[in-house]
Amino acid sequence: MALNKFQIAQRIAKELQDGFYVNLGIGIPTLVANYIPLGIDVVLQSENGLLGMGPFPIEGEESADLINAGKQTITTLPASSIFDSAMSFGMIRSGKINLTVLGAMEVSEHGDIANWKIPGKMVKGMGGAMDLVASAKNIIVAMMHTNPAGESKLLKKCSLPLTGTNCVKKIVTDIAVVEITASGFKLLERAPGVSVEEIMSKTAANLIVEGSIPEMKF
Amino acid sequence: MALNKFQIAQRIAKELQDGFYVNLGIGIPTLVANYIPLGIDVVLQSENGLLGMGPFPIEGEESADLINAGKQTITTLPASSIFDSAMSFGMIRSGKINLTVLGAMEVSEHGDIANWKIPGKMVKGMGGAMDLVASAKNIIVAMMHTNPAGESKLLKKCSLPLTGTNCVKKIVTDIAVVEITASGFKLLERAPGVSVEEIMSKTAANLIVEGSIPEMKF
Amino acid sequence: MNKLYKNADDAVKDIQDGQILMLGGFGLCGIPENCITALVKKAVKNLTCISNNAGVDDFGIGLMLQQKQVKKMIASYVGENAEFERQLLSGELEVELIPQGTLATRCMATGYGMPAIFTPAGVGTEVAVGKEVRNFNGKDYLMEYAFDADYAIVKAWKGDKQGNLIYKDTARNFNPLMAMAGKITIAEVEELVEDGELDPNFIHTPGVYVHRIFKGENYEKRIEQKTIRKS
Amino acid sequence: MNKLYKNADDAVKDIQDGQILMLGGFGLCGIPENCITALVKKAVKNLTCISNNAGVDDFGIGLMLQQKQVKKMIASYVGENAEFERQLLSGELEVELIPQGTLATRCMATGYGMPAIFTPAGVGTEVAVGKEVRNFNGKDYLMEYAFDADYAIVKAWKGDKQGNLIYKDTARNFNPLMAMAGKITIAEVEELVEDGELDPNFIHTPGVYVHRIFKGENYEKRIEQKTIRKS
Repeated sequence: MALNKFQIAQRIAKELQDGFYVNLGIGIPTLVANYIPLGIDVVLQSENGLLGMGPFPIEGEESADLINAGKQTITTLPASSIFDSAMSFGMIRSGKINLTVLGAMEVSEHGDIANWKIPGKMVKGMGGAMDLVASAKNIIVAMMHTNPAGESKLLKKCSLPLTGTNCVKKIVTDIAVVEITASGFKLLERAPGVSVEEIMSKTAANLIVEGSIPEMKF
Repeated sequence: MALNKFQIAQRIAKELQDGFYVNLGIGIPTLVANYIPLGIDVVLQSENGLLGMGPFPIEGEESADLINAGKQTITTLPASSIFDSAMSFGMIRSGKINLTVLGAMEVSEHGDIANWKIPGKMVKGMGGAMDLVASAKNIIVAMMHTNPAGESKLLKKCSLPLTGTNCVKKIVTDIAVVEITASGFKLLERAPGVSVEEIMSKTAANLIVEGSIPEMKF
Repeated sequence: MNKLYKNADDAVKDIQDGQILMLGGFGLCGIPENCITALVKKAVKNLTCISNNAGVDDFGIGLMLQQKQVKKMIASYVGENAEFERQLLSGELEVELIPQGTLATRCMATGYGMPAIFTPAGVGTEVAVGKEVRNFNGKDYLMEYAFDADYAIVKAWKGDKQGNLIYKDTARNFNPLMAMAGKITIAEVEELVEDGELDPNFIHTPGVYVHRIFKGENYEKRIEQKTIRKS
Repeated sequence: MNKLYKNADDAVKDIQDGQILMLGGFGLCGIPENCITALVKKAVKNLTCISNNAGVDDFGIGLMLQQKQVKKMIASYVGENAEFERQLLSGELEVELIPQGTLATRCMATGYGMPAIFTPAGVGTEVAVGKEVRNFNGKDYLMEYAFDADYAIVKAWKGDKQGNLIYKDTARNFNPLMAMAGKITIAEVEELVEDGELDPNFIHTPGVYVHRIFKGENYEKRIEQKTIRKS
């Protein structure tokens, strides 16, 4: 059965390692923070200028001066630090953020990503996404395997304007975990009860399948 | 009579304007701080990372953590600010420092300055001098008109390795105030009792003399 | 050396039609509310605004858009704003979208006297079109230029009469960067303190970068997305 | 995520012969005294040291020079130091002198992921030899590269276990810049405080840049030029 968005977040959380500095994009990526494994200490970065992002505030303690990059009210934690936007993207560019998780509209088998613009529609802008994908060492995309029209979002080549090239390392969708290798998409895991054939049929590019593909574990 | 170093500093202090941010080099330039005219408010920058440099501390209040670029113990003032060396030179490069005063071994009629290296002698380094001369909008050199061998330090062309080119705006020596114009050295003032002829004889370049040259006033 | 201005109207009085303004803030967080109100009142037109976002319909830069004061918007993320979209689609408003880190670093470059910087953001995308691409150590970078703005308008938490500023929490964002980057920098502060009250060790923007400062009033500090947890 | 080390010996234990080290400080102000002592004890050799100065004969990097541990010195101002001069003149020591602002900005460039920066410092001088000169808006600039250092060794006033650092007065200088620029950054602090004791608004170096931290001991904090005024 296909995963819901919470389960996608939960699966991605398993990629976290102790000591990681992590930037979580808007949408499903934000949910990853709810599933950080016990014993694993990670520090969340918000690119508007905060390391050590805490949970949402309790009612009445929210502050207009303390928001995350999604413009939600948040809190700090002991040992948080606040800095300006240049330092924030400075640490992103210099590779200090161990893992970036973000959503996408399309990902190509070369690791190209498109997630900011649909021609003909109002364009809101790339925000910090182009900086993040150009710099992060380890990028995981969280998205549905297909779009609402049922078309694969994993493609030989992106059709939409790119956000970055050659950068995505792994994709976690509602039906599969896919690694991007030098030879293209490689299936690592499948959602419980979802067959390899279904994943292949929903992937508009070659999918490398080696041996038997395990079901995801949570 | 030729000025002593205190008088050179005193003359330079007359160039200060209210609201100026000023960087004073080591040696005579440092003395300028003692002659800031009444009613003129200037902020001294020390390029190791301080705006609003105060006087030397009183005995017992000196701190190893609070020094100026000459490595002397100093104090802060109300509204001082401290920053790292990149921001310090950032504000220098972006032209926020209104006046830089520094010493020199040679100055050319094009405003080139040499003050960091004598071939064959141990070279200590340029410190922040190259950054300062390359960026400051207004540079005044404080120096003796001649070297200990009696040779002019104002030259058609510098013989020593350069610190910067085309940057010095004015020179205050023990015998003269000289402006650097597009046409070369122009005599503005002479030390009390020093003749224009003496200044010309001690200047190894053309010296523009227009009209009668006033004596310096203090 | 008087940097102290009476209020926002006083501080923005010489801003002219057609000039380039930087405005601090991220979303509605840390925006110069008083100066925006004064600019709307002053009805100055044809402005180019450099700001990470463009406000919402009835707050922030959105108020200037309503009055059609903005000719060009340079931002990384816009369109929380119906009027913005209308003007964009009708061709009344020109928009240049640039990556957020590029925006931030181009401000810093100005303040640090660096004419250009290199960033990998946008390589291989339409952001790279017409730009110089340069390879360092096997990786491609775009060369991006420092901004050239007539005024930078920022909002700080506290400031003193010399223009030293500190910001609160993530209301810092672009403010200290833009503060460094204006030919003239105007700072509005929630609290104006006496010289000496701010610890020199913890100044975010040294006063040398600030030309005008005034105590702002009636801060609304609107929250864009109030998110809370159960106790 | 344990960044806490027992002491300087523990923190520098894997530094190898021939590596490139950055050392914070300006003159003797804000230098990592404990780590220098540990490096001398460890007798690691052929080091390249990037530091604004080279200490004095019997303190700071001068102690490493005495033991002939330094192959190359990259600095802006040296030679308060007779042994330094002797080694330089005898050819035992290689020295690269670079402008102070260039040194600082090349450190920042590394920490900010910018492969190169442009500065006017040194244009038309021997510092420009072999470097790319580029004109922007009628002014020439040199292109200077970001540093590539194996270790950055800095001294802070206070730090917490996550590596957040604050510096005191002008002991800040190059320390926060180098802290950003090491593949591995080692911070020694006068006071190690509990997480949460430092105000997030006033952190100079966010912990993400710091890999190792320890509480230093027996700081001498020598004053190079004690200058005082009569009360």
